[in-house]
Amino acid sequence: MDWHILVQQLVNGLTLGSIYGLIAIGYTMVYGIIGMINFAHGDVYMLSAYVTAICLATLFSFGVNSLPFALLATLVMTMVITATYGWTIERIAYRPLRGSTRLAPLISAIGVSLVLQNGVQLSQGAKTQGVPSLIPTTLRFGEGDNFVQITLVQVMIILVSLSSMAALTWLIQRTSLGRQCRATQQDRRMAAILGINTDRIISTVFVIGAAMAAIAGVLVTLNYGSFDFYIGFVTGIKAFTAAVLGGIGSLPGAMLGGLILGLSEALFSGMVNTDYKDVFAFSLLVLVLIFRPTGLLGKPEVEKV
Amino acid sequence: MPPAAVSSPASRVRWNLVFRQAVLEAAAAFALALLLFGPIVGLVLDGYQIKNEWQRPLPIATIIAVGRFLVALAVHTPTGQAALERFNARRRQPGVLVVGISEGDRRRWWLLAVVAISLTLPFLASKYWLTVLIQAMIYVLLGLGLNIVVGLAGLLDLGYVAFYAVGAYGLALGAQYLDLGFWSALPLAAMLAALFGGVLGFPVLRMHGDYLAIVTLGFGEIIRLVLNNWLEFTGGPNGVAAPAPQLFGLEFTRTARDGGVPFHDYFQIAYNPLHRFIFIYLALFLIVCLMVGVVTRLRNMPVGRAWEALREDEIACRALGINHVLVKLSAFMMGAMVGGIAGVFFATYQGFINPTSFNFFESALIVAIVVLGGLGSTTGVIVAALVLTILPELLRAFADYRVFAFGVLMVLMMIWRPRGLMRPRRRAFEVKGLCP
Amino acid sequence: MDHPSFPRCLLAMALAGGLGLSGLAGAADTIKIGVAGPMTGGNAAFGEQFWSGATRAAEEINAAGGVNGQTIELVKGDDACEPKQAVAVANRLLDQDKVAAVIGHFCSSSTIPASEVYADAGVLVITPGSTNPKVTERGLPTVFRMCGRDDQQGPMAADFIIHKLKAKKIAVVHDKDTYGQGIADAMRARLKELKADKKEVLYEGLTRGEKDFNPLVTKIKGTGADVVYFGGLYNEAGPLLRQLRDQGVKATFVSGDGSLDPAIVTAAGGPKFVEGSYMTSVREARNIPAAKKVVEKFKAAGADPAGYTLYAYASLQSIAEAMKGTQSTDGKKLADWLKSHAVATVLGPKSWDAKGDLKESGFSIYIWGADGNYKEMAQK
Amino acid sequence: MTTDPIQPPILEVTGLTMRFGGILALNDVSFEVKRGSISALIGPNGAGKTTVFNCLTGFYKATEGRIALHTPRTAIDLIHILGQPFQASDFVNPAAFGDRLYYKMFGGTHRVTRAGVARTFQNVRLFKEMTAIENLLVAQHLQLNRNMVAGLLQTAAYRQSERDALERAYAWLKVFGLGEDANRLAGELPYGHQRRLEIARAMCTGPRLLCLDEPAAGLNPRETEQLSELLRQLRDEHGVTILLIEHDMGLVMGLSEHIVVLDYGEVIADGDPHTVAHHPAVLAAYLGTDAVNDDES
Repeated sequence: MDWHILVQQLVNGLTLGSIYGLIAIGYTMVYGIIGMINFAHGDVYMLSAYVTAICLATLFSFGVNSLPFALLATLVMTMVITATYGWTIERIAYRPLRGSTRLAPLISAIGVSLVLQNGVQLSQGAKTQGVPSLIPTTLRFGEGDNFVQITLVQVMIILVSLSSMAALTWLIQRTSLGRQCRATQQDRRMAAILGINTDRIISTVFVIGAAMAAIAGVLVTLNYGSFDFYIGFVTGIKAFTAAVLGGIGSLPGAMLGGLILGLSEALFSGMVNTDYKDVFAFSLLVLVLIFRPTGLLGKPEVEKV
Repeated sequence: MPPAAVSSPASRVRWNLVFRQAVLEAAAAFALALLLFGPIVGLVLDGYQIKNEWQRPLPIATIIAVGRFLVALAVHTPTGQAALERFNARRRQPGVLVVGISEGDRRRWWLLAVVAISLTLPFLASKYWLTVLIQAMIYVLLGLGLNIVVGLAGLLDLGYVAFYAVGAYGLALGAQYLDLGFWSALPLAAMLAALFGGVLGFPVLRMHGDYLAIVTLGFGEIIRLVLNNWLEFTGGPNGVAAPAPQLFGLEFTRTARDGGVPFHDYFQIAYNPLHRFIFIYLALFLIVCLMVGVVTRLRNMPVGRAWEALREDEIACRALGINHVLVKLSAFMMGAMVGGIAGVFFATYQGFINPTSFNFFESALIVAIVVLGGLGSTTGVIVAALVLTILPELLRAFADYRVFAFGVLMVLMMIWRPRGLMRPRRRAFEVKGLCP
Repeated sequence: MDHPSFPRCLLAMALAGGLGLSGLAGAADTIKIGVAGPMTGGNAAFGEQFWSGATRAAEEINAAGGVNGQTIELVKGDDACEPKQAVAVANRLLDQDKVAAVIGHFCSSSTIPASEVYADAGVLVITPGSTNPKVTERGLPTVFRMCGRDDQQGPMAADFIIHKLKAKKIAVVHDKDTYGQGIADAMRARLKELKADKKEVLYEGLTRGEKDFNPLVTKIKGTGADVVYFGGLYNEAGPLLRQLRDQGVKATFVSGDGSLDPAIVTAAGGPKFVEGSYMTSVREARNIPAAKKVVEKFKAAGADPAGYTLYAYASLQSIAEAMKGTQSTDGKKLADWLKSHAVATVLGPKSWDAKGDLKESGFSIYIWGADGNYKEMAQK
Repeated sequence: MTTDPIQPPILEVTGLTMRFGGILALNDVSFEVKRGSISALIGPNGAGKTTVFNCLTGFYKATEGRIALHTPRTAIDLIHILGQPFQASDFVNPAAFGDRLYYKMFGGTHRVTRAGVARTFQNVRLFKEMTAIENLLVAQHLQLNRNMVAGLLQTAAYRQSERDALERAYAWLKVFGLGEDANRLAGELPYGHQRRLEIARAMCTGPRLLCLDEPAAGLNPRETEQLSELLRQLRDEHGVTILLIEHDMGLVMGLSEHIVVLDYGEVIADGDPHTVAHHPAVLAAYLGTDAVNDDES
């Protein structure tokens, strides 16, 4: 493989991986705090893509000309609305189930996922939607036929996801809210005894997860330009895989898992075969878990006897 | 509002407070609903433009606000409070019920009645409802199989559909390449599925809880993708035809296809496409009955007890000398085998299979059956399987809102009965002179 | 088994049985026709197109006096493109709704098992969108299609790529689905006949429902292909095209009728991405004088007759014509009539061969312009 | 009770060392448990008592050391049967490789129990949603007819095996005074009963050595008294050797014949109750709260 192809594939892998990582955060944080696989998270991401397009179109229809302003406003609006969805879903479908069997919220989540998908289909129609290519700038490196061409949005994806990750890590490690989150994650009952409003913390985690998915939604919509009500499913499963690969419950693990998954998909489909890239991704997951049963950055489970 | 309570001044003050509270909550709900539904429902994308449909979210938000208001008031009335209390009390019930030994007689009559109804139903139902019943029976079988893995052994398997696929493709490909018929493929496909379960299970069953879930999910996807991609062998997305069942060489077709004699010719009756489905239904019913019997016995056998013990506490099991990996593996293989049998029936009933029938949603649906059934309750699984397969068909009346309503009902059912429709039951033991 | 469940169990079964028996026929002055397709799930867009086309056609026909003095009533059937649901919905349409004919099923994998059910009951079915040869190759007398076959448009594309575009390196991409892989394989088969299979530099499948095809695009770039042939639908074709251009791949994009849809412009993110792409499709409805009025009516109602909308429209027209021609709703008679008569549909005159395939599929090649519209290429 | 001097001790622990990452939890722990004795393992909180137990019963793989269980016929290396990582020498010695592969695939904690070591847990670990009697039936898993075909067909041999198991279970319930609770869910029993049920369950595996992790924790004085009676009875009538971890010094001093004291992962004293109670290192370890005072409380 030529160097320029390899570099191009690495960029592809990194952008895809960053997106997986951002969405994986929602899975990993929710899992960490209440031990539940939130299958509706992929659809929250799908929702954010719609909100992005709606916000952009509304802003343009009001005659907003400044692109940076429009993008920023869209990002904020999307994060707010998607986070509200995250909060509401937790409040309605998961909180009443707290304290029952571990699997009850899982089934509820599947129900929520159906509701979101079909709700969006009913209100927005089933056809593929899109936004125009707003930032057409591409960066080109190299001469003649041997060049690497990257869109500015791809660069943005990598930068924005890394900085969101950094901000989130800071939030979790350094702030009081983060401490409360970590305490709740370690021992929910003890945290409640110490006066932490654990219900609020759990809600916050859903809000953060949804907000991260919203960032991913905005970036993806800008980059690929099209989406439909079904995109949450495929991406959701991949992001969840990424979360587990990195060690579910671990924030850096989610990002690492996302990047590894993205890179391995890109490199496998580049060097071997695109048909089997998902088979490869899942096999990679199985292999990693056989040799590291708690994922790459997951804390090794010490059996409490 | 309770008319009697309003009379005294103290209660009037209280009701004022309650009322104000309710209004505030309703306003908050209205604002929230507007934020949630405003953009998604009210602004419809049309190319790169927006169609403004504000008339849609407003009624939704209003309904939500009014509902919130009424609920906020209702929980302060005596009846509302009693209802809330009942609702919560039911949710607090312990999970398991120990039943006495004398229950048997009454149950026998129920059992007889159900068997009688199940046997007459196919002769009364139209073809559509007959196919729905067959479909439901297949899910009963799947539910029973997964119940062994999830409900009894406590292993969350999100890729159960893989074994279903192995069974279905076992029949279809077995017929295509090895010239197997339905009845010879049935045991072979079941064994093949069990073998798959063993091979997949052995390396991963040491994993804990949800890691196992994601690995099985991965396996499910891998099998589906391979079935889809391996065009030369499986036909890929084009699918494969599966043979119809035969009764001692009699075919249920209008004219003989595979060199047999058509059923209706042999018995000198008019051809009726229903015959084939009635036959599948009866065969399936037989297998389901057999499976219920097997599962009931298994639960009271050492291996079944070990499964449940493993679900309760794996560490304690190991301390009792039980090889947890092998016991898990036996549950996994047993479940896989049942899944394989269900797959064979699915393939023969459809006559044609392709990988889209074996996607992740299918696995999720089967897990939902087991959880809704009450994790471990055989009756519960049967009821849940019937509910979750017949419900979507009943909901076809809602046309476009069918799947949406199904999702809503799934959430509501979980909130209503988080521990499932049925409480699992345990048998009491009797030993001479000791039992009270 | 434990007893308290049985009331519930009985209830469910009684309900099932009761409803099964209650499926009595509706009023005699309507003819029910089923419209089956994916109304939910990942392919719901196509189900919507079926429904919109069929409803418009039914309105027109009913406004013009209906069929044999009866009005047409449409019944929607959702199969979510899943064989299991397709069989269930087929049985439901027949038993519950007593439909006289069916327009339907989009995915070939749904059409194939469902058509067995219709054929068994002797009910006419016309699929507006299943292009897989198997649909009509099984000798079922009442199964028809309103679209071409994969093995008709694929070869046409191959001829075009070799003779007109004079391609040197061809990358073939499909979507691993019946339709997409079907036309891609048919195209390849023709390449082989033309002794041009050496020119194929890549043959791979992408996953439907994904939006990121960058790794595949980079791979195409690495092969230096000058033509990319895509077998699939516009949902994937749009992002694929955009990513090709974003990475600076200038290869000519050629695809089939599944991608020839105005929505591809939205899916790609602007007309500049689709400009200069070629797609094979049946004679474009909008250019047929008969269709112009219909298209305008759609537009006036705020709907876009995209994709398979007009195919569904034409299917219902054909069914209605056959019913008028035979004065009957018997599937066998209707089928015989359709096989021996031509029908003037919105898509032009159509007639069918003994298998139920269109005699003349009338494929031609379209090119996308810079304005986001496409036009038919002059033949020869 | 004196033990036969010719008989080897039932359990021989030599140089047991356990590291968790960088933390040295056990350092060169060695002691013996005499056959038919009641021995105790004591020490301040965090001294490593439960870690020793977990090593003995196969839940932890000791970093170094040897644990030998002497059965009447052979000595079993309890670490070996857990399955150990492959070593370079294994790849030239097929027999050793096969042995290790076998134990890696099929070895594990359960093997230790099968060798004759049963245990209870500090925080009771019952099968809460199963009845008391079923808890005991599970414990007899290995002694039962586990042939699936026989079970599904309910053959005579199978039914006999089940009847025997049931009777054995009832017999044990009676020994522990739990006959009335037979058909109640284990999770719904009073705490004291749960403790006893757990010991009964351990006895159902037919152990030679019974390891009890704080059996008296959470019991009231009367229940503790009953417990010590019961443990003596188990030793005397059922011939089992008992090793227990306990904080209740009254119970320990009154019951055990041999005491091992651990502190900071090391054995600081080892001997009969009297010697241990007056050992200066023990007094120092307990920092003022001397053992004799506890004895009186």
